[in-house]
This record gives sequence, structure tokens and C-alpha cells, in this order.
Amino acid sequence: MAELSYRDAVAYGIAQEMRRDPRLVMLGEDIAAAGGVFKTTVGLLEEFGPDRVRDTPISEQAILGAAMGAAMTGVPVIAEIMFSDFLAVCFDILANEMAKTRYMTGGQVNIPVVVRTANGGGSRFGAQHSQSVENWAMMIPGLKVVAPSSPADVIGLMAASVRDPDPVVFFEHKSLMAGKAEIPNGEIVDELGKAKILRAGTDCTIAALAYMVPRALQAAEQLADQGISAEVIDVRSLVPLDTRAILSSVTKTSRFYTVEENPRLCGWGAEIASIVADEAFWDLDGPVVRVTTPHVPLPAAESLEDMAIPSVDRIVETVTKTIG
Amino acid sequence: MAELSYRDAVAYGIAQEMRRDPRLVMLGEDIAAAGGVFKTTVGLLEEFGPDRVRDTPISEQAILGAAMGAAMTGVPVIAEIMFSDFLAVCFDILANEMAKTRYMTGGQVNIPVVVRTANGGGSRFGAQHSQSVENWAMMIPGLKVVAPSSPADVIGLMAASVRDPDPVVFFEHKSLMAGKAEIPNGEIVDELGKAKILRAGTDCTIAALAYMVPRALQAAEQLADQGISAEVIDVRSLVPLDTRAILSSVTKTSRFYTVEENPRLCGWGAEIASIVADEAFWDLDGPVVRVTTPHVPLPAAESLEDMAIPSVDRIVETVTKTIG
Amino acid sequence: MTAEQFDSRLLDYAQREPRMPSGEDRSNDDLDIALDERKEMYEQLQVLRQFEKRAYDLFLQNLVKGTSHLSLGMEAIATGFGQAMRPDDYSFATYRGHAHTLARGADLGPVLAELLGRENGILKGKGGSMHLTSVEHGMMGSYAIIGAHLTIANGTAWAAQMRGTDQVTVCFFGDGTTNIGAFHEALNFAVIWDLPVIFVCENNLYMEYTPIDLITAVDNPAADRAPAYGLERILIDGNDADEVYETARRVISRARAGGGPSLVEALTYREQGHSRADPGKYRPPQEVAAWKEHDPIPLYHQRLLRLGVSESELSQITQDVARRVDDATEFAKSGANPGEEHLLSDVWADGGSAWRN
Amino acid sequence: MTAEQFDSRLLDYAQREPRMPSGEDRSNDDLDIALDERKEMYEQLQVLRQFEKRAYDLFLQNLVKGTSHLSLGMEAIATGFGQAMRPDDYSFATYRGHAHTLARGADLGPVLAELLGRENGILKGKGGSMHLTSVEHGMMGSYAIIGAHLTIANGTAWAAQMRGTDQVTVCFFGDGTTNIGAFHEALNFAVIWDLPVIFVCENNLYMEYTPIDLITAVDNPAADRAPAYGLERILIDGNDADEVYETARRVISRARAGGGPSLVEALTYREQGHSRADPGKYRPPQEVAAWKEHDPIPLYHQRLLRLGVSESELSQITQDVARRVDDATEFAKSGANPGEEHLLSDVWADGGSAWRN
Ligand SMILES: Cc1ncc(C[n+]2csc(CCOP(=O)(O)OP(=O)(O)O)c2C)c(N)n1
Ligand SMILES: Cc1ncc(C[n+]2csc(CCOP(=O)(O)OP(=O)(O)O)c2C)c(N)n1
Ligand SMILES: [Mg+2]
Ligand SMILES: [Mg+2]
Repeated sequence: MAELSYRDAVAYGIAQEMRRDPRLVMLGEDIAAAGGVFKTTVGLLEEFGPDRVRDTPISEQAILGAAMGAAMTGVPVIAEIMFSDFLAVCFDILANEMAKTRYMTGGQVNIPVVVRTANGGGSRFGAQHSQSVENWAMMIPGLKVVAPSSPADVIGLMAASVRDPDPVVFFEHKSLMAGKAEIPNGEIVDELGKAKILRAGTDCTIAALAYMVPRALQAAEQLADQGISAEVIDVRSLVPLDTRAILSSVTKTSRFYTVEENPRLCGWGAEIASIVADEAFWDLDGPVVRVTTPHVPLPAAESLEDMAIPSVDRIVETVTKTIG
Repeated sequence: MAELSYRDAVAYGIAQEMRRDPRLVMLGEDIAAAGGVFKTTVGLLEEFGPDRVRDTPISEQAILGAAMGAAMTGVPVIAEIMFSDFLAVCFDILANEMAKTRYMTGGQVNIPVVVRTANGGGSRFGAQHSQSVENWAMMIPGLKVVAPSSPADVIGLMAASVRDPDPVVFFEHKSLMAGKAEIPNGEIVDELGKAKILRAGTDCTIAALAYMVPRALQAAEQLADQGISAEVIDVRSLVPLDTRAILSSVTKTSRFYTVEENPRLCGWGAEIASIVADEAFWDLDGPVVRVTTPHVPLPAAESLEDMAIPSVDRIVETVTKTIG
Repeated sequence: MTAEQFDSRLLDYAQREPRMPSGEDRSNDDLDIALDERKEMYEQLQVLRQFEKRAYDLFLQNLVKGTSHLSLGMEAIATGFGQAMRPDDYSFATYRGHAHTLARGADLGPVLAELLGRENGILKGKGGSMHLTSVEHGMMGSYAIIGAHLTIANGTAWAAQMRGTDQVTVCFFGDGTTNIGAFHEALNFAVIWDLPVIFVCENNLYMEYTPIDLITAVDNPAADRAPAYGLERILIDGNDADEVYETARRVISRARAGGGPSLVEALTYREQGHSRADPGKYRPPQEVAAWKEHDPIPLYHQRLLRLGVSESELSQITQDVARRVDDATEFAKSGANPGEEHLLSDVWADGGSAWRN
Repeated sequence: MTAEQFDSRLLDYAQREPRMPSGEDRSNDDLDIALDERKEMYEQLQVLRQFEKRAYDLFLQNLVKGTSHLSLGMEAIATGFGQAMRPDDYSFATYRGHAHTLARGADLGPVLAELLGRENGILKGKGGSMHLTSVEHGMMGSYAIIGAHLTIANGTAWAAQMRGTDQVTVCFFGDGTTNIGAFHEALNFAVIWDLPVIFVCENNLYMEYTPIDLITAVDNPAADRAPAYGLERILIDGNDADEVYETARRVISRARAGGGPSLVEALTYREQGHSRADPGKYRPPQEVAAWKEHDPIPLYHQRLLRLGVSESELSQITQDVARRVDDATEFAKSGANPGEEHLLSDVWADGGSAWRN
């Protein structure tokens, strides 16, 4: 067991996979010599050399295109898009090419690419460097989507993503970077498509993702003080989605909440809420409620950003008000 | 009263607005001399001249950027992105710039741009020319989103969109182009944010959009034969969303369905379903059910595409099976 | 230019001298190309021509659904490059990719079946005309959103570079494609990484319905931009299969030897409209006529005659090809419509499309 | 180049001769620029320098949250262009936009308050350092995603062209920006529409932490590409305010007269790291030192002395600016944190953010 920050877990997870698979390469802006703007790739150039860890120009389409093409001939690639907001400048390659080519060609190719990207708010970076855009990827058929909330999950899900023969969008949360936790010894490999129940409860289910996970857990503590027993699910993997874990939790608790950092409309929580409202309808004892960032671009000022992103208080209030 | 096709209604609606507002200009690929690849802009160059109706190179970012910049100085612009799938190549300008600049600047500018685009399947064009991507726009704070289903709505909502000082994404459905209907005489101006109840019913509410509207109506007919009275809502405007119309319909019918052409995950129906499951929960007598295209890229072959997109039969079956 | 200027240039365009490749067909007779190879290229030209004529007939019979983009008149480019490529090289094409797929050796039958949306299509009917792909022939796909595939082509080239195999990637695209951002990113990227990739601009003078030079800042949309990437300016007659082949050999062997990417602009012309929906009326008749005179097939036919091949040998080739196209048509028509199992397969590498448990 | 070559070039980079503008500062003494204008520019240089130094102090005091990108060392570009622009002209900047905002006349106080995330900030705290905008001064925004604003700048130029006002748009961006697709689209578009827009590449030799010439196919990322858009090649010393001003006057008046767009590459250097998080360690010391010697402010100071302005007059200017910066600091610190009402306002033109009824 060693203690590792979420930030260091990224490089740790990548290194584990690069040692295992000598074909695995990575590319991105300032990932090599500089170790990444979030210092998530520190040491990789030194260990794996410039052939496997490559700096690129500011050409996100070229980055994802090169990753895709290499992958189509059997080379697994990790591509970094520095901030997830920038997925917009290469969205065609992500959503129209990488995601669809396997299907369009009748299954002639695999596309083992992991697109890593720093996601989310809390850094006072404003509307173009703070978005939570997991839904941008989730809505595209052909993309798998994961968003770890802990160092161990970063490593394990990185391994699972790299080993997956399909394109995976891997969201690393900027506001979780500094957090540390123990990680197990030896190889760490997780599985896509598995949610984790981080706290068991009986009165309601709260589904959260990434940065919202610690907040949901804190909220659950406070709710416990008020006599409400909340089960907290870290969704982790949006595609594939562990609907079984979610639905069986709702069967038990009869109440369902999502805590989403994304602006409200068409967030990942909307999809899950719609599944619950369909498939667990008869188990529900009350409305399905989503706690989200309001549907506005994220503001820069500290005071405003703090009001925008779901807080522990807002989660607690929402649950207590509705669970009555 | 005159009969007009949906296709011709586009040019009709634009012409109405260009006559009214001499500042209004439009740009796009092959929209001027060629009248548009869908022939939706025929006659506009001839009537309004090359200064107001301009052909561009294949440079979608440049198109939307030019539209945005002009709009920021008070020039209203209609920009065409030929197929909605191509929003991916200019998604940054749409989602990160046009949508957010008003907010980021503390309200210093308005951005009166209408982004028109041909959306949807049914033409056997395959995965890169057939997508229904209303949710790509809906999920972005700062964008308004409309998707008319009839010639009169095309004209009225075009007028409303052009006159709106905010960016509006206007989805024209390829498979509705040939359909004709009567339109009223005189100026036609509609309102954003108003759904239309196209058929009243008491047993369930079916919310549909664009190409799915006629299918939902046909399904309602067939359901009526089976003794099920379905209320059909044409949502028309996703942002702003007429939640009042939807919720009050559900209050009356106690059952809610969506019919969505988009691949399932995070479709517009997910959002509305989540609203219904929250705010109309106590009115519901059964699960909220979504009928969608399966979560796959759209296939090209006629037989496959027909299986993919929600059919009248699938709607009828889904409702009868669940309403029991 | 201002809008009025654009408009008047559009009018001028209708009047002006057709833009043609400079140079003399006859001078390419002397290129050092073996006669056997030339006969192979003649056959290839015939295959591409006759295949697409058949595809066109099948549209008219309403057997081809959706859209389709023919490269009738442009066959010499696919032919010359196809001839110069090694079987393990990679190619990438646009939605106008029938010729490029066949030129790598894909069977006519499954390609035609794909156009008909049949289960025996090369993509099982899932991709259609715009996405032809035959990985076993190194044909890595046809891409229908302008620009993207130039960046993807870098990827296969990068992979070959890493593996140390000396495979080369050839990426075909249109003149209109040179104005989209991905073109620029891909070119710069290829050069700085020294990738073994050849970008081939098939300049057929039109971006859909708009003359390319009215919407492009330079006369030769690819060649005039080569220096912006530190590349040699290469502008060739795309209708002369030998000139294409000669150029292809040169740039491919340079790339194979580690000499990095090239950008080739090949002037050509499509004989028909942009896609099946387009009658191509915007093209000045004198331009259509001039290029008709410069059709790659008669041009090559004449050359082979000059080089001593007999008319009867050429007509034998033509007839053999006709039979192959007939057979392919039979094959295609015999295919079933793909059934439900295909709708939900092939999204993921496990063969399925499940997004949940 | 291959990866190893890249790596070894990176090592070479650390050793090599610093890249500096060619030409002699002294020769620009003779440019035809009125002394009063020169004094104004000196004052402007002082404003930009002192303002950003204060901003830096406020970071250190943890009063500036988020990120921030200074253009210390690069002030001559904003100054020269600002001087040449008319109040009704438009400008566009990147996230590194403090100087460009102030150079158009925005008040120091609200700009500094914005960096502090205060309600009296120029954007009410909603945009922050990376999005400074002052529409009333023609400063149409600072954009934080590389490339986009070049396309938007075409829009204000197009609007001016349509209105027949002769306003010019000036769009500033970095060397790294020349490798993204939007750059290419914007340039081609501006040229074919003959737009009154000037694209100014501030080549500070680095794209974040990576030397620009290691990832760019040509030595001068903007100037060497001008011919790809049919434009004149313009490469200037971006640290000499007079050279910038002279160039700006020329290209702006050409654009104003209907002569269309220009692309200017101005060589410069940032004295500090890319953003507040970056100590800038990747830069060879001899390069930092050489450019320190070519700092725009001492350079201009010396020139004014040579041209007969007294040291005391210059120091008076410097002191006046210092007072203005102090006042701005007071103003900024006095601002409240924006409250809840701002969170939900300004999404729509009606002032609100309602997406439903
Ligand atoms: C990004 C994008 N924009 C627009 C289109 C629509 N479109 C399809 S083909 C075409 C013209 C392409 O012209 P060119 O590159 O010259 O190729 P050609 O068709 O002449 O072979 C256009 C505009 C597209 N497919 N993708
Ligand atoms: C599309 C996009 N990719 C990457 C970034 C991250 N990024 C911010 S600044 C920067 C470097 C820009 O370099 P340059 O254009 O030279 O401008 P400079 O910062 O030197 O002024 C990068 C890569 C971004 N903001 N947008
Ligand atoms: Mg063309
Ligand atoms: Mg720079």
C-alpha cells in the first residue's frame, strides 16, 4: 500500500500499462517534456522515451486523428485533450469518426484509443476551461465513458480503458487532482461498466460522479445526522452503464437522486433518471430529483462558481425537502 | 392560404424576414447560386442579392465565427451548416463561443444568429449524414433550440428565431422536406418556447419532435382504434422548453412517453422524462417510457435504417404494452 | 473579394477559358513505365469506368438508395496511385471513394452490393457508398465529413513509422477540402513528425456546385500551399495515368525511404454532377467539352496504341472487364437486405452494442 | 522529424543561439512618428507594464484566483496597434488579453477588479482574466480556446464592410495558434471576402512550454504561411513599439481603404511563464537574457532620450502611471464578491437564464 494523489495516479496508471504493453503510445500537448499542464504525465517521457510519449502542436483534430489511425492498425494510443472543453475543437473526430467507424465498416476495425481529458470546475477558470462534459461523450453511440473519483479508480479504470479495444473517453477531474488515498500493491486493474456503492443506505439512493462523489458522501453523513439513510453510488462508468447496481439500489431505497456537475439539460443524470423512472417506477416512493449546476455557462468568480456547482448543502437540502 | 412544402417554407420564412429587416444576411455552403443542397434557399440570391446571401468555402468554423462576429455588432445573421452532423466540425464556435460569450462578458453583447441545419434520418445517408442531434445543442447553456415539424411552423419559428436576440439552432428535418401543407396568408410569426398539442387525449401523453411528430400522430390514431386515447405534443422548441404544456398534459393523462429519433443516451427525451419524473411524479400512473433510436450509429441500408428509427408500430406497441 | 465581385466572377466564370492541365499528353509516352504495367493500368481504368457506369445505371433503376458520388472522369488518379502502392500500404478516401477502393483490389461484387445496401455488401450494408472500406486491401476507409480523414491518415503512417515497417499511407481528397481546418492541422502534423504519408488533392475544379477558385485564396488550393508546410510544390495532370503513376512512384518511394510526406495536386474533372442529386448545370459547356476531350480513358487508349498495343488487345481487356462488372451486378442483386441482427452488431469490438447491463 | 530527432532538437534548443528580431533598434528612430505620439506610446507601455506587475503582486497575495496570463515583455505590440487604431475599430485577443484591453482605453480599475473576481469587474466577475471584453472601447473579447476568435474577428470585419463604415478589426493571437484548423479557415475566408481585418501573430517563441519551431513545419509560423493565402509576408520586431506602430498604420490604412486583410508576425518574448502556474524553466537562460536586453520599455526609453525627451519627463509619466495603478488597485479591492443574482443573469438578451416556463 502506498499513498498517491489522484494527479500522480494518472501517470502511475499509464506507466503500469506502458510497461505491460510495449506498443502503447501517447500523444498530446505538453505531455512529454513538461509532464502535462496538470502534471499528470510527469516521468513518462523519462521512462518510456520520446517515441512513446510525444508532444504535439495545438492541433486537437490532428491529435485525435493520429490516435485513431494508429489504433486502426493495432497500435493502442492514449491521447490527451488538455481541457475537456477543447473536445469541441475535435468533436468531429471524436463523435463522427472514432465512435462510428467500427460500425460503418461492418466491424472491420477496432479503435483502441483512450482520450484522456481534464474535466470539471472548481478552479475559477471560467466558462471555457471548467465544463463538465461527460454527456458530450455519453450521448455518442460508439464511445465508452468513464470518470473516476479516487486515485485507485484512476489507475484501475485507466488499465481497463487502455485494455479495451474500443474508444474510451476518460475524464480526469481537475478539482480532485490534489486528493490523496491509499492504493493497493501490485497491478491494479478495474472493469468498465461497474458502479460502486460507496455508502450503503436504506432511505434514498444518490448517484454521483467524479467531483460530486465526495460531496454526495459528505451530504450522506449530514443526512444521517438527520435520520436519513442515504446510499451513495459512484457511477464511475457512464458507458457501459451499471444499470443493475442503480436499479437494485432504488428497489431497496425507493428514492432516487442524481448529483451532477454538468449544466442541467441532457446531463448524464437525465439519462439515468429516465431509466429509473421507467424501469424502477413501481419501486419509487417519490419523485426522481436531480441536483445539477444551473443551466448557465460556468462563471469565473470564486463566489459565483461556488454557488453554481452543487454543494453539500444543496444536496442535503434537496433530499430533506423532498423526502420529507 | 397557399400550399407550401416544408422545403419551400424555409426559403419563404427567410424571405419574409429578409424583407422585414434589411440588415439580415445569410451565409453557407452552396446556399446562394445553387439554392442549397436541399433546395431550401432557392430564390433568395435572386431576390436579395449577393451581398445578403453568400456562398462560402467548406469552412464551418469560419462560417459560424463570421456569423457570431457580425451579430455581436448588431447584424442579424442566418448561417447554414449543411448537415447537422457537421456541427461537430464547428462545435467549439457553437458551444463554447456563441453560446457563452454573452454570459462571459457580463451581458455586453447580443448574438442574434440563427444556425440552420438539415437534421435527421430516413434518407439512407448513413452514420455521418443522418444524425438527429438536437441534444447536442440542447445541452449547451446559451443556445436556444427549435425543430419544426410542419411548413407553417418552419415559417413561424424561423421568424421567431431570426427576431430573437440570442443564438438559435434551427433544425430542418430532411425527411419532412417534401411534405406539403396549407399556410396562412400574411406575415407568419410564431413564438419560441411553445409546444403544440396536436391531438387531445386522456390516457397518455406522447411528446414528439420533428419527423417523429407525424409518426406519433399516426400511432395515436391506431391507439385510438384500440381504445387508448393518446395526447400528442409537438415539443417544437427544446430551449426554451414549454414544461407547462407537458406537465399539465401529464397531469391529465397520467402517462408519459417520448418519441425520439436520437440514439438513446442523453436525448432530449431523457431531459423531459426526468422533469416529468420529478415534477409530475404524483400524477403518474405508470412508468415514463422513451421510444428512441437504439444507441448505435445510424446504418445506411434501407432495411436497417427503417428498423433503427422509431416506427409507428414501435410506438403503438410500446404504449399498448406498458399501458396495459 | 466583395459579394458583388464574387457574383460577377461567377458570371465571368461561365465565359472564361476552361482551366486545363498544362503539358502535352504525348510527352508522357516516354516515361519509363513497362508496357505490362501500362496494360494493367488500362484495365484498371476500364474497371473503374465500367463499374461506375453500372452503378449509375443501378441508381436510375432505383436500386441504389441514399446518395452516391461518382468519379467518372477522375479514374486516372486512383489508377496511377493504386499501381504505385504496395499491397500493405494504406489508403484513405472521401465519400467519392469507389475508385479508390477498387484500385486497391477490393472485389467488385461486395462493393456494388454495398451500394445496393445488401447484406453481402463489403460493409454488410451498414456504411453504404460513402464509407467503402476494405481493411484487408489496406483501404482504411471512405470518410464523408470533409477533412477528418487527412488526420486519420497520419495515424496509420505514424503506426508504420513506429513499427518500422516501411508502409506508406496515401490519402485522397478534393480541392474543396483544402479550406477546412483539418487539412491544415494534418499537413503541419505530418511534416513535423516526418510521416510516410502522401496527401493527394484531386482538384476537379469544384467544391460541390461552387468553382473552387472563387472561394480559395490561391489558384491551386493544394500546390500553392505546399510551401506553407515546407513541402515541394507538385501540380500534375490528374487525367494522365502515367503522369500520376510517375509522381506516385516518386513521392511514395521518398516516403518509404523516410523522406517524409508529400502533397500532390492533381488536376482533373468529374464528368457528372457532384452526387446523384446533381445534374451539374452550373458548369460552363465549353469547360465540360474541353475536359471531355481530355478524358483519361481515350487518352490512355491512344497512348497504348501509339506504344504499339493492338486495338484488339485493348478491346479484349474492355470486354473482360465488362463481364466482371456483369458478374458483380449479379452478385450484388442476389444479396438479401440486412436483417435486424446487423442493426445492433459491430458497435463494440465484442461484436455487440450493449451500453448497459 | 522522428521522435528522437524531436528530443535531440529539444536538447539542442537549450544550447542554441537565441532567436532575435533582425534589424537595429536605432534605425527605427527615424520613422516618421510625431514625438507626442511617441510619448503617448511610452505612457501606454508603462501602463501595461505596471498594471501587469501589479496583477502579479496580487496573485502572490492570492487575491487573483483562477489562472492568468501576463504579457510582460510583449507590451509593444498592443501599444503599437492600439496607437494606430481608431476608437471605433474592433479588436480581439486571447486569454493573454490584459494589454489589448487596456490599450483600447478600458479603465484600469474594472479590469483589475475582474481579475479579482469582483462585482465591479468589467465582466461583473463572470468572465475573469481570460475573457476581458470592453465593447464600448471596441474590444470585442478575449477568447480562451485557441483559434476561435480569428473566425469571429472576420465577423466584425464583415459587418463593417456591409455597413460601409470603414472600421478595421485587429485580431491578436500567439504563434501556437497558427497550427490549429481555425487559423487556416479564418485566413482563407478573410482573403476571399476581402475583409478589413488584420491578423497579428505575437510570436513569443513558445506554445505554452514547447518551442514553437519544434512543432511547426516552417520557421515563421505566420509569415511563412502568408503566401498560402495570397498575402504579403510581414515579419517585424514586436518589441519595438515604433516598428509595430508603423506596420499597424500601414496595414490598417490598407484595410480601411478596402485593400483587404493582412497577416503580421511580430517577434517577441514573454518575460515570465505561460500562466501563473508556470515558472518557465524550460527556457534556456541565454535566451531569457538576450530578450531581457531587448525589453520593449528600456528600448523605447532609450529612443525617447535619443530623440531629446528628458529623463525627468519620462519619469513623470512613469509616476503618473504608478498612481493610476494604485488607484485601480484600491478600486478593485473595494469591490464586493458578486452575489447570487449574477449567477443566473446575462445568459439571454432578456437578462435572465430561464430555459423553461
Ligand atoms: C465538414 C463538411 N462540410 C460540408 C460537407 C458537404 N460536402 C460534401 S462533399 C462537398 C464538396 C467537397 O468538395 P471537394 O473537396 O472538392 O471534393 P469533390 O466532391 O469535388 O470530390 C461538400 C461541401 C461535408 N461533407 N463535410
Ligand atoms: C484548442 C486549445 N488547445 C489547447 C489550449 C491550451 N493552451 C492555452 S494557451 C496555449 C498555448 C498557446 O500558445 P500561443 O498561441 O503561442 O500563445 P501564447 O500563450 O504564447 O500567447 C495552449 C496550448 C487551448 N486553450 N485551446
Ligand atoms: Mg472538388
Ligand atoms: Mg506563444
